[in-house]
Amino acid sequence: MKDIAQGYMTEDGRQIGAVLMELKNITLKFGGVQAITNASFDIREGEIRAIIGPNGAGKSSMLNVINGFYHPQEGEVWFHGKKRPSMPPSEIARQGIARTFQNIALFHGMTTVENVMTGRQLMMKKNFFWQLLRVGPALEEETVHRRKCEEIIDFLEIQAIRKTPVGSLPYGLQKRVELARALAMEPKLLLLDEPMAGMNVEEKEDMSRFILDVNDQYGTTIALIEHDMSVVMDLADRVVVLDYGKMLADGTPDEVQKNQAVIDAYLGVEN
Amino acid sequence: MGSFIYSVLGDPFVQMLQMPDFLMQVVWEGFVSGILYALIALGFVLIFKASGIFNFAQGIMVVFSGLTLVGLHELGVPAFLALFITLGVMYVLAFSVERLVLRNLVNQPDIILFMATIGLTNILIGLGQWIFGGETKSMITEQLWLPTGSSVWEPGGGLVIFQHIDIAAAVIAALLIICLALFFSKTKVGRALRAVADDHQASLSVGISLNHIWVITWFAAGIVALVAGIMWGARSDVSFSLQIIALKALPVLVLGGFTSVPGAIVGGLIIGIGEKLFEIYWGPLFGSGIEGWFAYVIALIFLLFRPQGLFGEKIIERV
Amino acid sequence: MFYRESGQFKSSYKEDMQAFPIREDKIGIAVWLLLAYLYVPFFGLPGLEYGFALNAIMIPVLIFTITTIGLNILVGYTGQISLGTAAFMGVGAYSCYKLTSYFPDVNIIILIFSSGFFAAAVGALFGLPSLRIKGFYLVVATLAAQFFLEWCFIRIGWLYNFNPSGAIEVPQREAFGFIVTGAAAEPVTRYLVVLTILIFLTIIAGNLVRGRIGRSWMMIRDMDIAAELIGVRPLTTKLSAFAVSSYYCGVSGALMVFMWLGAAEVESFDVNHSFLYLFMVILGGLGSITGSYMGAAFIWTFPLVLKEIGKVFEINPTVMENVSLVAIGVMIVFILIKEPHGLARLWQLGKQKLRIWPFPH
Amino acid sequence: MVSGSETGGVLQSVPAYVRRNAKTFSNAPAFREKQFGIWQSWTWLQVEKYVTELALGLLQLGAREGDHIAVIGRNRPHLYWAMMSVQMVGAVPVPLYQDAVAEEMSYVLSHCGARFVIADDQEQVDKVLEVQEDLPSLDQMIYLDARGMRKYDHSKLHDLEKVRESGVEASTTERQELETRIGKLNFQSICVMLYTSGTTGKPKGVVLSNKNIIISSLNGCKFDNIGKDDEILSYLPIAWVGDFIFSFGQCVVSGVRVNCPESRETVLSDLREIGPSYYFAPPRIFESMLTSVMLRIEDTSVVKKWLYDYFMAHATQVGPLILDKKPVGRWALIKYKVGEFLIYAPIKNILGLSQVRVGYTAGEAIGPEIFDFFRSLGINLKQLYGQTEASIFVTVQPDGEVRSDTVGVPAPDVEVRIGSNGEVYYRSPGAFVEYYKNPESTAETKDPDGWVATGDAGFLEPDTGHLRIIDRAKDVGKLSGGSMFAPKYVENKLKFYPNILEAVLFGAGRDNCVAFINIDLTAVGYWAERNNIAYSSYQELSSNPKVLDMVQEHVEKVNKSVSEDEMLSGCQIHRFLVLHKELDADDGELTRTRKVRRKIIGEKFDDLVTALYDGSDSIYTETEVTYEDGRKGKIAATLQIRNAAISDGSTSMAAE
Repeated sequence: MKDIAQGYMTEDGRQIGAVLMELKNITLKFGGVQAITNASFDIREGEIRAIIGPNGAGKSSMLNVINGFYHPQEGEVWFHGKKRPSMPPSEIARQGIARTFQNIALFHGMTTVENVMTGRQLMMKKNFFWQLLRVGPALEEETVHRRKCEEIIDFLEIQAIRKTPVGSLPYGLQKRVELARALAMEPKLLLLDEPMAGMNVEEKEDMSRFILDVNDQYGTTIALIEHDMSVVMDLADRVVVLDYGKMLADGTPDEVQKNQAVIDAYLGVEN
Repeated sequence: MGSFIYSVLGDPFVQMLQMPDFLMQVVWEGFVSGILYALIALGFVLIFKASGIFNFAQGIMVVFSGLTLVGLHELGVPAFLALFITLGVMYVLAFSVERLVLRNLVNQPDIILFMATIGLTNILIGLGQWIFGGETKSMITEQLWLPTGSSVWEPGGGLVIFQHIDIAAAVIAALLIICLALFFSKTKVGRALRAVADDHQASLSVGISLNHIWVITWFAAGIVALVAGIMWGARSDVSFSLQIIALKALPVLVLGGFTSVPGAIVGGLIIGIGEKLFEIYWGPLFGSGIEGWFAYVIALIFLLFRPQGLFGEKIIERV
Repeated sequence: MFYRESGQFKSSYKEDMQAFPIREDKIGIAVWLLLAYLYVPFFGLPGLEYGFALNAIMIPVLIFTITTIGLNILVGYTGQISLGTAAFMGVGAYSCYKLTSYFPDVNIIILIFSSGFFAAAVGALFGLPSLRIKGFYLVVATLAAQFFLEWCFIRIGWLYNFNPSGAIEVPQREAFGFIVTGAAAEPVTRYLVVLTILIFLTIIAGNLVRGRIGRSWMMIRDMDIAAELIGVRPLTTKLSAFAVSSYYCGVSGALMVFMWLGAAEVESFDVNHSFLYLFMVILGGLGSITGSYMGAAFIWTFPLVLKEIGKVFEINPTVMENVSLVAIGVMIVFILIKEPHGLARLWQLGKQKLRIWPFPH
Repeated sequence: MVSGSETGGVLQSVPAYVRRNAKTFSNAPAFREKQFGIWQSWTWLQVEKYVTELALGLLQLGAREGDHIAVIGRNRPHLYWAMMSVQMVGAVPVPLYQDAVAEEMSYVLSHCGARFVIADDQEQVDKVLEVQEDLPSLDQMIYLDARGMRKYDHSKLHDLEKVRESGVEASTTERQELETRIGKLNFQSICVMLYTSGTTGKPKGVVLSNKNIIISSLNGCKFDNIGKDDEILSYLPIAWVGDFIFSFGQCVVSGVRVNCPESRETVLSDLREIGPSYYFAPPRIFESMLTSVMLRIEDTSVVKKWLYDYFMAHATQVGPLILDKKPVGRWALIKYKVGEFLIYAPIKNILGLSQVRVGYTAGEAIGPEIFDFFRSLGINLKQLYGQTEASIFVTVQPDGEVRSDTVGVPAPDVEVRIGSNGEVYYRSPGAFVEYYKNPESTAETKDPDGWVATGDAGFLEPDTGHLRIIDRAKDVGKLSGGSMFAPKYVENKLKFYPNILEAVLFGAGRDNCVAFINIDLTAVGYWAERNNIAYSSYQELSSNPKVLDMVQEHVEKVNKSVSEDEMLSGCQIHRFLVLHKELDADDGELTRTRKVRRKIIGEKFDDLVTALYDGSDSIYTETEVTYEDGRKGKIAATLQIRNAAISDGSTSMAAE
């Protein structure tokens, strides 16, 4: 595995920077169940990092550790070169970690644009009294952020459903809205939990394109869980393979694909 | 200041020690009402276990059943026939609730179902007052061969009075609980019901339709309500204010956990005895009438430290 | 049918984010306002005796609308159940009573608005558990508030100035040179005061729910976990909901006593009233301000209507009361089954139909 | 100062007009585009500034006078402005169809030898890059939407915004240069080059001068008094002459406000939001509008359905009259007003046509019932007949003389005459300069004294002077009897029936006409459902006797109407059959633009043609077809041949 201490250059010529997040010997238990066992890997600035593995490999749990929804019994999470103390998820979100969910978690009482607006909550600062008057600064703020959201809506090509209640949208679009919401947070680290689960081929292609564009346009660091090997292989710069909560391999797609353990545990299963 | 601390932390206990018989009396009173709270709470638990519905109407069901019984008797129906008919009424109630409400609300968020039961409460209040009138009635204790009068126990010169009806209440409640326990563990339906409580798919494998199970549980809850109604009616009398008192089953549940039968009982006793003691010994400090809220405040404080209740299991949230 | 939206395009976000972006709706609102300010004060309600129309219908309905909006913020927008509404109203009423006795010369309107803050504080306090506990457990917490406060209203004589009757009696007070409270206050004055306060509070509520705060409430309601992972702090959000909600209840409580009842005891704030207000919210429509108006109006007038019908057919009024109890119960269940979003949604659908008239979709 | 010398209040170049507008309309909104959820708008001052800056930018990139600069993309203000800038630097804008595939683009780009390409977004840029090798003359590329372009090699690729910014820093000498170039522009200088999507052969580059565009635009505006208070939605391809005149020419000369939709998906809702006062659409769009109305009315409630039927019936009677300000009874008028409130206005509102003052349709013949539907709603929908070579206007329908079967009277300053062979010729200020690099075609089409052949056959109605188009001139033949054979004319009449998708008429050199029919699967399928006729395939449905009866009915109606003017009465259909397969571009039976290739079809199905003529009443046939996935297969069928009743024109006339 090539040395990438100082970051590296991808085939398509993107410069991958220093370590953004590092997970050290993470172990997570639910009661007796061992969800993750002593897993360690890092995520670098600007890269697309994939976590793959068969069902129940602990992928989602890993994501939940990263965004602080689960607190691992052992191990440390380092973010921006600092050890991260255990804190509520809301605080971790405030540090610039956004995510999407495997089974969509949109706010069903709201329209697309409102859902995207929720991603801006943290950046809205105007206090209660401005809010209740909804004039001057508060309204200014609202419009400024609305504009930002509209840019994302435009970016993800969901203008046509701007004012549709998300509940009534087809699955593929809901996924896209969720991505939009996450982007609205302007995250430093974007976590995607099976972004293409249950999509047809075209939808998958679109989604891949969007993920690449996001990474390209906003330089967002992306960590994604995916089932579909092929997708991961063209998307990801580096891949971590989990199986039954243990790490099987970590490296570039090709390295991983060649790795025997992976072939046995995962590819073997798939084909 | 010091005196206050004393009056809170010292004096009450001194009193208890000075008059142990009175203390025993108080505890006993509390124990009985505790049992009754437990009974009502049991009704909640049954339904919550089976259908995950928080049946706000349980309280009014107590009143309603009691009223029906007395009302029928006033119409000249012999006591036990009335009792029987009332059971029938409770079944009809259970049945129609399932048909008209539950069925149409499957897969709705809990809060919706909860509010539906509040609506149901309104309906029952209305019907009850409509049919039997709003005024309070006295329970037909003798006619049901329930004991009256009281016996006195004089431990070491002290004096503790046991109302026979209270004893009966305790006994019957105990019996009922045992019956239910047997029903759950021994009968097919009972087992199915437990299965449902665990997960709804399982129930299908047991081969009993959910709807059927709901009817049964609501009916069971109805019976429990009826018993509670009779007992309570016999101790005080049957009136709609009971419904408010019946709400105390909620704090009981909070203590016991929504899904645990033993929890309901223990919780009931804690609340029952606790609030009596507090009322008698600490009440004067606050001015009496504490019973009204004591239970809730206890529950509230308790909640902050153990949200899932004494016997409830911890909830693991998933994304 | 009436809508002519073609050509109404928005060239700024401000326009796009208005409460009523469509011209026809603006007109509609204007008409309602005109009726409320120019027709009712002079003619009351068509076919009803003037005093009755104001005292028995308009004033209470407007006051309860404030309550309903408040409760809706909590239940409909934030998804937190509360059965303590009446008690929070009580807090408003009693604190307003105390304030008037301490500051007899201060404009009563100001006092009414300030009394809301006491309610807000109490509400937030009893909202605290909502951080740890959800759903039904919260019901218990709010019931605790309900009963504890009821007890306070009885036991703490200071609250009603040790009035032997245990009731609070509204003194005569003036605002802007008009007698607005007490026996001498004209119904029309009280009506106009209440109406204006209601509209003011409606606008504020509308602003809140459309803005950042409202969104955070709805986020908690729709999917609290996701909300938290987006960085919404559950505690502050829920507490703000409780506070705002209780503020509205407080103000409406004060209004209820000062602008309508004239005197009140604990009975006016008991748990059954809490249910009543919850019904108003449910029937009107969870999470809708328009719905709050409809819910309050409907639940309040329905029994009156039944009573009138009863008179016509010479039915014993108590029977009619029970009938209305049952009927309302049935309606609640029916609404929950058929249209969980209540009358507001029906209104919405009707409006939609008009917008796409003559087409069905 | 305003460049381009004045001639009778008419300026001589587009840039001159842009500057005039900046002066006279200054802060009036000139362009709008729905973007980021709201309608962004730009005043004429802003536009003039932007255009000038961009022009300077292009200058610095080395744009030379006479260069061809291709503009590719959907309707966006910035692209229209880019064309203005291009004109400022004395170069010629060449708008291209955005959905053209790379090969088609490569032909056009190499044919006009474009040095610059201004493209909308990544998609377009990619297409051009794909064929870069074949484009030696291509020098610089500019894109408007930066999204996804970051990784591209920017040595010869620029962000439009950057180009404009560079223009801001332009030196005084460059500014001088620009002014002189603008100064040189006059009526004779080239305004634009538009490629015609020729039905046959390669597209031709139609060169149009400032005079062509400006005079035609001015005349068009004068004709319908279109002005700066009018709104238009620009959603048709920018490469199409119609869009260039309406959204560019008329915008520039009279300040018509141009509104650009947000995206392809949102065109309809954007149309509704803007509510244009000046609307242009090809027949198929009106057709689809009508269909959507019909379908939705079908599932509406009884009451509404009844109201609709009742008032639409009334509208079809008096609507057009009222529109033409012809007298109608007071009662009828009141009734129409009620209908206006209950039905017409709501429908117009939903379609987004409430404000339409002038609406045009052109390109192909429009079905009378479609046409009448919109007019009876009170929408002033009119037809015009035109072509790229004429800067669109040849004939237009003046208010009050609107009919579905003519294309109106010659437009202002346009002379029209009918050639000996029935072909339509015109001479007008809009008549094009030449076909680029194609003198012989130019010569063929345009004679020395400026008469241009349209390639269409038609005739001027003696009494009204209205022009009626019959068919493509080259398709017009003679029956053996010597009477005129105009297949398209008859086919169109047939196709006006929703049930008939395509029709192919034969008869050139024969003694009478026969036809192939394609039924419209959706329409007929719907009909079949309602009359519960079961069918598993197109073939089965098309051979169903009930269907044949229905088609026969249509055919005979058409025969009747054809018989009504003696010139064409020979074209009545004596025998017809319903084809067992849908005519398909993949099988080469249609052009990509769905025009029938009569000759090819005739050869392919000659067995059927002979059967139609030899009087046999059924015929067995096998045909090779190509499926979506490219596989080939055979389908066999026995087709029924029907005889259609022929009506005798004179009597039918008398009968009326």
